[in-house]
Amino acid sequence: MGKYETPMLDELEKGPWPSFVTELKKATKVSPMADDELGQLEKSFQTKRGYWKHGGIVGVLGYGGGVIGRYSSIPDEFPGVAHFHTVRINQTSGFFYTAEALRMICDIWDKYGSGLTNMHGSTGDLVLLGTTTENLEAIFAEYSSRGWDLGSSGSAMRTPSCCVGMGRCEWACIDTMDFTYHITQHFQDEMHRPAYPYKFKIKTAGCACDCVAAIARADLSIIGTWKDKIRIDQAEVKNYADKGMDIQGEIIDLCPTECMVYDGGEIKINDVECNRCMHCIAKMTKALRPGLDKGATILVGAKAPIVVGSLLSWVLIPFIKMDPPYEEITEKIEAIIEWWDDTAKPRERIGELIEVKGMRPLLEAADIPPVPQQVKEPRKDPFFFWAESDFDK
Amino acid sequence: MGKYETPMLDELEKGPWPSFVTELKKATKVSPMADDELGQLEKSFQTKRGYWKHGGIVGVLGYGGGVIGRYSSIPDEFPGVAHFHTVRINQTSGFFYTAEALRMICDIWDKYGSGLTNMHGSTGDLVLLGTTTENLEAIFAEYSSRGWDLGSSGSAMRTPSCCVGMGRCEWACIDTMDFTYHITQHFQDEMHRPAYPYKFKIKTAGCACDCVAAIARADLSIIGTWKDKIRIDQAEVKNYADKGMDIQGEIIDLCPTECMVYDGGEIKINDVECNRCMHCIAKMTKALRPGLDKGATILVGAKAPIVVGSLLSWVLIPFIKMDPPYEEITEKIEAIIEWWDDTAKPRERIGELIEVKGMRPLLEAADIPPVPQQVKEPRKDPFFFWAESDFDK
Amino acid sequence: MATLDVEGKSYEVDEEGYLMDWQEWTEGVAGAMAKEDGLDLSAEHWNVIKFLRSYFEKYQIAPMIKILTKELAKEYGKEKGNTKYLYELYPAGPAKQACRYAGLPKPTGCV
Amino acid sequence: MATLDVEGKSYEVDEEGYLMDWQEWTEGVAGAMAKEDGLDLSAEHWNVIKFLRSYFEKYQIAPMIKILTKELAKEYGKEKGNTKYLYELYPAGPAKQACRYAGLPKPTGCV
Amino acid sequence: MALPERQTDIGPPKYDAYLPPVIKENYGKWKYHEVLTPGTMVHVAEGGDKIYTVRAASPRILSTESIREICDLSEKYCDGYLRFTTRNNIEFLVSDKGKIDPLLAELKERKYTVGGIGPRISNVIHTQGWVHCHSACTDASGIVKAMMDELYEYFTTKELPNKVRLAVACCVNMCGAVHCSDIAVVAVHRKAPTIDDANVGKMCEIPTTVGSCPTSAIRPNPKDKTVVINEEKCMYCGNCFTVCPPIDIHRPEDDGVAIVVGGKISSLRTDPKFSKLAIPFLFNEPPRWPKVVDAIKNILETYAKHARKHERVGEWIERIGWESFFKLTGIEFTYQHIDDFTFMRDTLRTSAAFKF
Amino acid sequence: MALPERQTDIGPPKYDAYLPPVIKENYGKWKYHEVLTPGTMVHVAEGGDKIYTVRAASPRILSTESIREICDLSEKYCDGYLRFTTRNNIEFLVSDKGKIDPLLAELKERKYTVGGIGPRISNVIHTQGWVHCHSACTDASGIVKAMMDELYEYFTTKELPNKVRLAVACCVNMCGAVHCSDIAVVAVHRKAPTIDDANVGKMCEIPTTVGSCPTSAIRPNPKDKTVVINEEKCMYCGNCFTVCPPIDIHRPEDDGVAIVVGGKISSLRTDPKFSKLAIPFLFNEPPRWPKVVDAIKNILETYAKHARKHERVGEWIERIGWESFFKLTGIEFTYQHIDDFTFMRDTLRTSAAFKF
Ligand code: SRM
Ligand code: SRM
Ligand code: SRM
Ligand code: SRM
Ligand code: SF4
Ligand code: SF4
Ligand code: SF4
Ligand code: SF4
Ligand code: SF4
Ligand code: SF4
Ligand code: SF4
Ligand code: SF4
Repeated sequence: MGKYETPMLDELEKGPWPSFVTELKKATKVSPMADDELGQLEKSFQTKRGYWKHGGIVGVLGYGGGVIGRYSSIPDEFPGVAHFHTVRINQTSGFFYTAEALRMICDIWDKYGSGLTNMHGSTGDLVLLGTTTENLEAIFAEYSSRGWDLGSSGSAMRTPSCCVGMGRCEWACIDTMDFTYHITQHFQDEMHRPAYPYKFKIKTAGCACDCVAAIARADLSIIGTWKDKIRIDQAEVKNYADKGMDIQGEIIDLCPTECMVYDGGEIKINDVECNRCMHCIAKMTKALRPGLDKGATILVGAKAPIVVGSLLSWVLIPFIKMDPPYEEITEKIEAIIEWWDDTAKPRERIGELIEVKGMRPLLEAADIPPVPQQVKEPRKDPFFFWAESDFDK
Repeated sequence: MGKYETPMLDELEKGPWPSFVTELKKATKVSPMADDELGQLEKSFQTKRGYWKHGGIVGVLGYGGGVIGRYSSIPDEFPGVAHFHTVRINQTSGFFYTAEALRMICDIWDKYGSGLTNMHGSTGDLVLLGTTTENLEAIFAEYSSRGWDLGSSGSAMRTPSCCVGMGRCEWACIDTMDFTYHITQHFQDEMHRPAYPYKFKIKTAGCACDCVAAIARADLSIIGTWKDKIRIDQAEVKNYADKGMDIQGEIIDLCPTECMVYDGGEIKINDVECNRCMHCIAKMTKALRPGLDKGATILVGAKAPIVVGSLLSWVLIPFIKMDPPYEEITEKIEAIIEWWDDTAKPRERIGELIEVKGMRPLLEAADIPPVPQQVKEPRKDPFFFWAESDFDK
Repeated sequence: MATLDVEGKSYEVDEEGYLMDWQEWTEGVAGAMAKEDGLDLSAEHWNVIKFLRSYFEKYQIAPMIKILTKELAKEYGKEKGNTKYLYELYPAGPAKQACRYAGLPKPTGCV
Repeated sequence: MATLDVEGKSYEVDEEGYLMDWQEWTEGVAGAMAKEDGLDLSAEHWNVIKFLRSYFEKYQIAPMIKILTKELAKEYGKEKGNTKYLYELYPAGPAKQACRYAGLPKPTGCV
Repeated sequence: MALPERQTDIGPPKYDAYLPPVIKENYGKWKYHEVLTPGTMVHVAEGGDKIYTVRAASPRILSTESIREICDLSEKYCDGYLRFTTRNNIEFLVSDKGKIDPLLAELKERKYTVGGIGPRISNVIHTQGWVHCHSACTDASGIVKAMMDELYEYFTTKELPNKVRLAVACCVNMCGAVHCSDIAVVAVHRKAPTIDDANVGKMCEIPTTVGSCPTSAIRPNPKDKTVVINEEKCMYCGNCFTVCPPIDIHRPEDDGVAIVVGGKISSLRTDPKFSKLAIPFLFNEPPRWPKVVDAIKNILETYAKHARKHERVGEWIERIGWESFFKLTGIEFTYQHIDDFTFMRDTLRTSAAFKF
Repeated sequence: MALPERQTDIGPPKYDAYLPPVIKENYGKWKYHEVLTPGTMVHVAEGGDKIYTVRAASPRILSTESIREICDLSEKYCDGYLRFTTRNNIEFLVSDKGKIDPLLAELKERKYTVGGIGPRISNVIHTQGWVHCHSACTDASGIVKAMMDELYEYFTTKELPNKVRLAVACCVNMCGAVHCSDIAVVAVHRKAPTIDDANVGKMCEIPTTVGSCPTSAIRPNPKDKTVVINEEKCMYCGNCFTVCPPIDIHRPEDDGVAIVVGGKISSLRTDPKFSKLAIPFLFNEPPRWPKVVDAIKNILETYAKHARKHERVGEWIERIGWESFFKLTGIEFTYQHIDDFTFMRDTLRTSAAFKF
């Protein structure tokens, strides 16, 4: 038994699903902080409330973010978590690691922290869970000297994140991992020294499956796609049929644009009508593949519900090429952020700002033409603005 | 040629569609007002702007509405339309007339007015177009003594209106004409003596075809429907097939709930899944008929775009019986209006008020339970209110 | 422009007799307008006019009819808190007569 | 509750050294906090503190960093209008050091 | 001449006095109907009785002379019974089958336009325009006449995939069903109103004026007893003009009309839909508004060509996507199309799936 | 002990150092994949090279001890290569086919949970909860553990019509993808916050606090240097609490969770969708939240029973209609379900067509 009795938490060691309680207990071997974390958590379970204070402002010299200050509101009862800050380590693109790298990360963490981690945080960071203020500089020195930097927090560019993409996926239309590496490097200053009106997140998915939830969880969502035709391997179509797939029912009938036909032998696609939703490709991966003229759709604005309800990102640029050195896309992103940075009120995300200002000022600032692809449908009311410039045309 | 030259309007006497200009010219035989109306209109066509002042406040004693005051802004140029008020005569339910009645209406109008009418106004009234203030009392006395009353205007119950319904339509699930007569009589005081925060319109359609645009143009929209099963005459189904109708493509495939099957012989409907959209019935009128347990759906809130964009009516009561003497429905309508009347700001329509207050206060005031039929989908954000009364449950 | 002459002073009114400037109103204006309509202004008439006037001065808008009737009910008894009573006093209606006598701007829209 | 002692007076501060009541602030408080951090407050440091303080007193909110940098650029030259300069002055960052020295409420949320 | 004695609050006459006997007898007992020609249909009652309807177009503005002519016709062929439709057409209610052809013949002779029944264009819902409304920023009757001359055959003969409901509103008050029409015209301004400051304080309810603005562009200026409009925020709806006469929104040289499409009222197959913006602006060009007429015809014929049977305009567009609508019609997409008002959040595209 | 020299702004290490050789060689050249079992799949490159993936569940909170164990396994079977997924699963990247079975065997022995690939439940996106966040109004890890114990087989073996993405957020800040999940839990308060007036003026930015309220329920009280909350307007979001520590929203006896359903992120077939409210409130019942778990299981199994192949939860519900969803699941419909916030206008039903 640990330092505290934890009957309720113990209950959660039962059952087949891996138990976070077991992890907490394992960590007690590394650090007494984990004991107090367990104890305080048990108390939360008993009383149905948390015992943490509002986030603190702690960090490392020269950076304005990357560490979340956390203090127990009952430190006398649980002194081990009086300070219990988290350190956000910038994960690798695609969350790829070697055993060696992870062990190094563990070694340092055991030395200075609770022995607990989140692999990974929702934004993408490798989160080290629980340390004290005095250890922060050491932790940073140890990691950074070994090539690992802090992720982000505060009103800053947040740690960009992406799906596995070309690393292990046949549908990746863009190199999500490389681009994420590029953009992370590009925005180092903006990540580490918060100077934006509020947080700004970039997530990059290789295709419309959106395996990194870019469209729902990033202010700037990049989603790979193609402009030309779906590649079809008719022999494989036949194979699927032979194996008993109901191609008509599972594929053709579910195509949202009704642009496919199947005559029992071959699949034909009217690519002009295809909206590249990925359904047919995803369900017939051997037979159908994205086209070859690849690039990405850029969307903006997703966020969680506070203040005026959740937003999904809105299409801004229907198609843009995404080849290294990523000049055009980087410029566009900068223009988008600059407009937001110059215009937003404090704590106003870009999606909220667009709701206030409309799309036009952003389109103009980033030099993006209005196109029907940006809307599900045109406006309904007969109220709309005219600029003097519209009259010249 | 008339009193004025009207080259532009004359242009609109050409072409096959019946010409309103011809009507204006015909009316000049009745009244010199029509001459000036023509002249002023020609000027509008020339200069691309109207020449009417803001609506005036004219009327008949004891009534606060029913007449729209209208004055020319250039009376010196067109003295015949210095006053050019319209009189709203409450139309019959379903717009049924006899030649005798219409002639009577014309006779009186020729005596006191311009000889011009709108058959009918958008709200439903029989609109008499153009008279002077001094004639109003006489006009009212003439019509009312013959059994015809004024319609409505101002912040009042507006002239209710309906589709032809049981008068000449096999799909009428409710007696739109009789109910409209009933409700018009019921609200005589509220129609003639404006005392509401703003206008309130009631329109009644016999089925989901909504041939009176109730759902788009009435604060309270009543739409007939049924609760039981669609009646099917399989022999007629066969007839349609024999005559070459593509039943699968035109009916089954377009059924929005996919609740129909056709085996080449008979149509079967899974009525629990049917949303009573009327498509199959409308397109196979001989074979399919609404069920027998009939009543109506009550919706509220439709209006034109000012101030915050157009609204379509929202479902309030999914099903209510609509049999004479219409007690329950009349009570509900009164409760709905009472809530609005008590709560709204000036110039606030009921749809706008609901947008501000939410549906709950109205549901509570009118004693209507919350049901899924009231929404297309439940709320998206996690922000919602609780009343003390909810906690008791 | 039409005018209304009251005690030697002449007031601009529109084609329907509404004052062109609500600020110019005097009790005499109300009296003169009523006279034109052949109406004798009783104390009950004045109650309505005064309420309209004071409400407008306070809020710069005309009260909704229901506010007017509620006020009448409160001040002078329930039987006076309805449109029927108002139309008895002002047969041409509160907008056309009472507001006009009270010098309020002509109600717009919503016809 | 932790305290900060300045010139004989003791100020309540939270676990991170932020004043518990921004109204109690004095220049001495800033000096004492800086001393704890081993920082010598130069005129340039004071420029930042004073701007923060006056902005807060005017608007009751801390300025966004970009407002602060714009102000610095305007007042003291373009080369000082950036975060780099701010972090040179306050290595632990404007939120953690400058706002704290200026006695502003601890920034919340958004971490 | 003494006036007859007035009555109040009697309401309209009861409808049943105006129903032809066959309708009275079969009221609520109709079994089915058949469309016989684009302008005639028959309704058959449970018991087999029939009522024939002959529908003729009306310009809605009718002179008493024309109404009398219609009365004459109805007496000659329908025992004096007739009705109007909710779209302002005239319906002759013929009980005697044998009278249909003679009626049609006389209608033809007298140049009536018969049609509008079934999957085609019917009459155009429209409003007062310059004929009677102070708010009008175009003439409704004029546009209707110009467009129906051009679309005439779609009323009288040609078939479309389904009904196509047209409407014209002469200002954004939209006294028609423009906001839910298949194709509709709505007149719009493009410049902020001007204010006659001297009169605002005298003639307007200032709080009402301030509150009338959908975009909060108006604020009071108590010093000068007037209001001030922030032109940046104004989107020219004219509501301030409606409530405050010294505010003027009319600017003939900048006014015109917008064209909206894809609305629907019935619940058949798909939910009722609002109309959406197709063309943000075309100048007023009386008397025949050629650009407006062309634009409508283009949209209508593109629909006729591409839609499937029973598809309404809005259903067709939703199936193919608005991207395709703009492509097929060749209409330019502009900043104005992108919603920045109450439906913005839900109409911006939140999906990676769309057509190029 | 001297610390090594710190570096700044170096960013993360470049990913390519961590890619197994077969991935490096075939980077961007994958041709197709096959799901072999619920926990294994193979990706095949253009040239025929293969990489096998074995996916194991993780509680996301991992001790360094467990990470070391995972490292050991990856060295033993994958040359030390591994990755995590965007849903926090562990993926062993096996280059040598022969090592799959031994790896699976050892995973089994060590009680790892293998699965989550293909049309089934994968790991649950969740947030800090009482483990680390001051804002938490439930414990995320606790609920996840309780529900996944119950839904275990839907991760390891059972197939569903399509992927079902679960999420848990411990407050309405929603640091997960709750707002677009097939089925998700979000913790909510039900009473307005209390204010420690004495400290607001000292510790808070009052304009920020006033501005933080989505419903404008907060107004300043300058006299007492604090703010006042209009409880009628408050819907308990806690945003004021986030920006102003002396405001407290926690009320253990009234707090709990809501369940939302039908969200979706991918653009396949249908647009991404927001989750919608299914159950407005269930009390916190640690340690196993039985009512929450039952409710989720009920929704999941109703979906499993009625949905068609490839239909996501939201697609299924949209096909059958929300009326049917409430009927089939037996969930009660309440006032809370009716939107009165930003999407109200578009989510109230504007059609006569619906199911009873
Ligand atoms: C750690 C993490 C949750 C997790 O368990 O994974 C997290 C934790 C917190 N988030 Fe978050 N957010 C985390 C990802 C997110 C996401 C998801 C994402 O980034 O993909 C969102 C939703 C997307 C978005 O950005 O809108 C998210 C939306 C919020 C919000 C609401 C922001 C908004 O604009 O609505 C807040 C509130 C705030 O900023 O004040 C917030 C605030 C917080 C705070 C700082 C609470 C606070 O108000 O002080 C939490 C600190 C918890 C703690 O003590 O550890 N967190 N937060 C995630 C970051 C880890 C990482 O760096 O990888
Ligand atoms: C005559 C008529 C148009 C027609 O040509 O048929 C009409 C004419 C006017 N309408 Fe209307 N409305 C007429 C039906 C409608 C309808 C349609 C309906 O009732 O089905 C609507 C849209 C539905 C609705 O109520 O929202 C309509 C929405 C408006 C509005 C906008 C109201 C709103 O809440 O957004 C106004 C503006 C106002 O009330 O100030 C308005 C105002 C007006 C005014 C009074 C203009 C004004 O501001 O003073 C127009 C007087 C024109 C004139 O001088 O003759 N009219 N008005 C219709 C009434 C005839 C009748 O009684 O049968
Ligand atoms: C006469 C009239 C009712 C009245 O009380 O006056 C009427 C009468 C009939 N309508 Fe209608 N509708 C009438 C206005 C409407 C309206 C209102 C409007 O247009 O403003 C609508 C809603 C339009 C919309 O959805 O935007 C309307 C939507 C329908 C529909 C639904 C069509 C659809 O597929 O969406 C049907 C069913 C059909 O056509 O198959 C229908 C069917 C019918 C039937 C067949 C009903 C019947 O069995 O008698 C009648 C003859 C149809 C025809 O004209 O083709 N009626 N009908 C109206 C004639 C207007 C006119 O002069 O053209
Ligand atoms: C490994 C991972 C990417 C990564 O960088 O980590 C991944 C990998 C794959 N996804 Fe994914 N998806 C991953 C998260 C997601 C997410 C994000 C999320 O869940 O938060 C989504 C969006 C979910 C949503 O729509 O709500 C996602 C929606 C899809 C879909 C779309 C399914 C649909 O029909 O809507 C597919 C296609 C399919 O399954 O047919 C897909 C297909 C795939 C394929 C088959 C792609 C491929 O060819 O390699 C991969 C294996 C599928 C599998 O797990 O069944 N992946 N996938 C993520 C695994 C998470 C996990 O541990 O389970
Ligand atoms: S988003 Fe597309 S490219 Fe990326 S992992 Fe998922 S399926 Fe592959
Ligand atoms: S990607 Fe989607 S739209 Fe395109 S053919 Fe495949 S299923 Fe159809
Ligand atoms: S609404 Fe229905 S009942 Fe009324 S006329 Fe139209 S089809 Fe007939
Ligand atoms: S009424 Fe509509 S939903 Fe019902 S069976 Fe017919 S087509 Fe289907
Ligand atoms: S739409 Fe506008 S201009 Fe036309 S009648 Fe109605 S209020 Fe007048
Ligand atoms: S025209 Fe409309 S938007 Fe412009 S100021 Fe007037 S009310 Fe406001
Ligand atoms: S969802 Fe709320 S409680 Fe949970 S981690 Fe995020 S901010 Fe904290
Ligand atoms: S909890 Fe939310 S809604 Fe309530 S007062 Fe605070 S910010 Fe406003």
